[in-house]
Amino acid sequence: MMFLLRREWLLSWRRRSELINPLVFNLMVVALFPLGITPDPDELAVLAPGILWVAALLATLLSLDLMFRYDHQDGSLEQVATSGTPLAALILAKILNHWLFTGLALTLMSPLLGLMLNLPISLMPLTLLVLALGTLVFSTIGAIGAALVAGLRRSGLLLSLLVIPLYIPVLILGTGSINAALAGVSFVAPLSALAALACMALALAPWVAAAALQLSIND
Amino acid sequence: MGYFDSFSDFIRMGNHGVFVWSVYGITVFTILGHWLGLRLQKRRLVTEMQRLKKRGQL
Amino acid sequence: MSSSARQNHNDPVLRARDLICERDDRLLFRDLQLTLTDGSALRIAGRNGTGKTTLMRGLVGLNILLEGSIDWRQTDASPWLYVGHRPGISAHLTVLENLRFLARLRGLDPDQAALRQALAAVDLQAFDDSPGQQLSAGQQRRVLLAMLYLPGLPDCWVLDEPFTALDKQGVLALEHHLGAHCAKGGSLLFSTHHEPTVFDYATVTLGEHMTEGAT
Amino acid sequence: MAFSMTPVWRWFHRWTSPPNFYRIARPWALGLMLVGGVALLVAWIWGLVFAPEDYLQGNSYRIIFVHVPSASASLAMYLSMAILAVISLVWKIKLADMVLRQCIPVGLTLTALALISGAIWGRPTWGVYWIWDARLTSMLVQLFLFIGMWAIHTAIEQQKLADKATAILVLVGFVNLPIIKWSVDWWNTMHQPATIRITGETTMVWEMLAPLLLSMAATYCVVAALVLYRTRWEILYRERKTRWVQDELGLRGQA
Repeated sequence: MMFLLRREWLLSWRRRSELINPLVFNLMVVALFPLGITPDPDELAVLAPGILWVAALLATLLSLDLMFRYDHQDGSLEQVATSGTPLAALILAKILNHWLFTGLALTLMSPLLGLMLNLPISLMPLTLLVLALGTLVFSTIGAIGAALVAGLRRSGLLLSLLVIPLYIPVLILGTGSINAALAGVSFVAPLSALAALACMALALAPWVAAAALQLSIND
Repeated sequence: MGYFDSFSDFIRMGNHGVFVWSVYGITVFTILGHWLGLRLQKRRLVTEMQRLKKRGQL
Repeated sequence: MSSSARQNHNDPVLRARDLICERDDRLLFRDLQLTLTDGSALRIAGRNGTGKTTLMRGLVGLNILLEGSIDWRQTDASPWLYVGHRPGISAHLTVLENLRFLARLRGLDPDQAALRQALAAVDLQAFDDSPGQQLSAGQQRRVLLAMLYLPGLPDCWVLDEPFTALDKQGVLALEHHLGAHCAKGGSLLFSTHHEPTVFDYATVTLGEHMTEGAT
Repeated sequence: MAFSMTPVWRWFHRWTSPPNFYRIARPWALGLMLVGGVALLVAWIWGLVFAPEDYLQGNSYRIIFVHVPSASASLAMYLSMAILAVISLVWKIKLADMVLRQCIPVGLTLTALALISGAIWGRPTWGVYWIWDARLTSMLVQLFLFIGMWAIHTAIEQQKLADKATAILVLVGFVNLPIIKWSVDWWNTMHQPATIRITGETTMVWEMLAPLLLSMAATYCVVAALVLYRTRWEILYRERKTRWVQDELGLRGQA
């Protein structure tokens, strides 16, 4: 397992210029909301959790397409599939790596974006925690979608269609926790539900994605 | 007739006629659409197969 | 290695019965029977488009369009080693990193010397620290073939057109290597357009009965 | 598998063979369509003409005889699709793939119908066509899921791969559906919408309930018939290169 993780990490590191794109995209999407809705700080503070989440969701979607793309094209995937190393192990490594380079990076950006949206500073720790959990679920569930479309050519839009409905609970629980804190009520319920969702997704998704990937290798 | 006093009452449905009737209209239209769509697809398949047959590709 | 252990089971490495493959509404082959025993080589022949690649991919579980009963002899690890058309070489890893990854996938952990030796066998020793993207398609394929020179590999090799990326000398060297593999009791399933001369093999030709049926 | 040798299995295999199913599905489809059609007509006339007016919503509540049956049938459709997906992935029955493929447009239609009828119903009840009510929102997500299935089946060219990928997606969606429903409900209570539920929990009088139950039963029949009709078409299409289909389409006598 460690050698799979190390390989993914090395590959992502050497392609890091590509991985900047979702982060820049995230910043740009967040900038659109004040322009499109209102620059009023008070109103923005109310909208901030939702904006942060929607932007992170879209940025994740953008980066998902590359999860298996290179390995599928160059034949690494079929070498893994015929090697005796379970595909699910590779997928788990890819999920963790994707989260590290996309989810975690988006999470670390969020306080800065939160400031731009007038999100109270006292809420930043919670925002970081919830986004870190939520983006982990994004990467995990996204792996299933990415595995399903790995063999297709123009797959970006299709991937979004498949994955967005599955992301809705994460969006609801994620914004819900921050909104609850913003309103001064307990955020324990949505936060623990989100954590449960993350555990479930991490336990199941690699196997499902492996089944999907086994199909995508066919050609 | 039935619950209503007159036929025009029945059609008007107490000012809700437009909503009620459009829903029922859409439903009937949908069921018919499925049925017609299938017939059309089948006919298209037959003509396509006949063309293949003529070219001896079947 | 375990040549005595190998003699213990007389059942073949692979027994495939009643294979059938349909693709895009076209029947590629049917009622195909294959048996591969220890120490033997089997060549899949046939013109382009007769389903050689589909057959080999299907046998190693990469193509669900292949139907029929496929029984590999039970082993602890994956019983085969597959070399397909795609090189399996990541553009952003060096040749050495790629080769080590291919080995690690199979539970092997060859040392630096073994890796360099394998690269030397396919004449790529000078490229060990080049990233995969700087290699030509043929060179990438040869990195994958270098895997065949690592110690501790599975007994059955499934090689789809292994000779394509090689020059005359390379072809001859690989033929000798494959012959030695079979002589040691390994088995080999491969497809080529040319006919190897160095070792003995049986041939299954795809597509023959199909053309008879059509004309 | 030892099970694959049993007579039951062999019988099942023969029964689900496409030509056989094509043959036996016809009377079933016809019968269900007739029974369902007549029952739906009766239920509608009953609901539209004879059922009393709702004291709160007036006559607009009569949309319930379309909205609730289609919403409930769309959920039932999802459940049956999940079962079909398991059959397809575990037992590799070809027929399950064909039925599953044709369940998609029917389920999509039902969900859309539930949404549209809900929205139209919303206008006289809430004064607006759309409210982010928990049920409507879940229904909308369900529509997205159906669209996803349809999209992936269309995008993958190899039939068999498309079937399997769709089955996987159906199962993933099915596992997610309760989570989606729960989270949307939670979200809805948190934002405390000032609405009357269009299909409230208030106990219905018998004169309304009876036509509603009849319309639901009738809708299930019609939907089953539609799926059977569509499956027959799918069988024809997929087996178009075979002799029996060409006989069926009357193509072999001509040449």
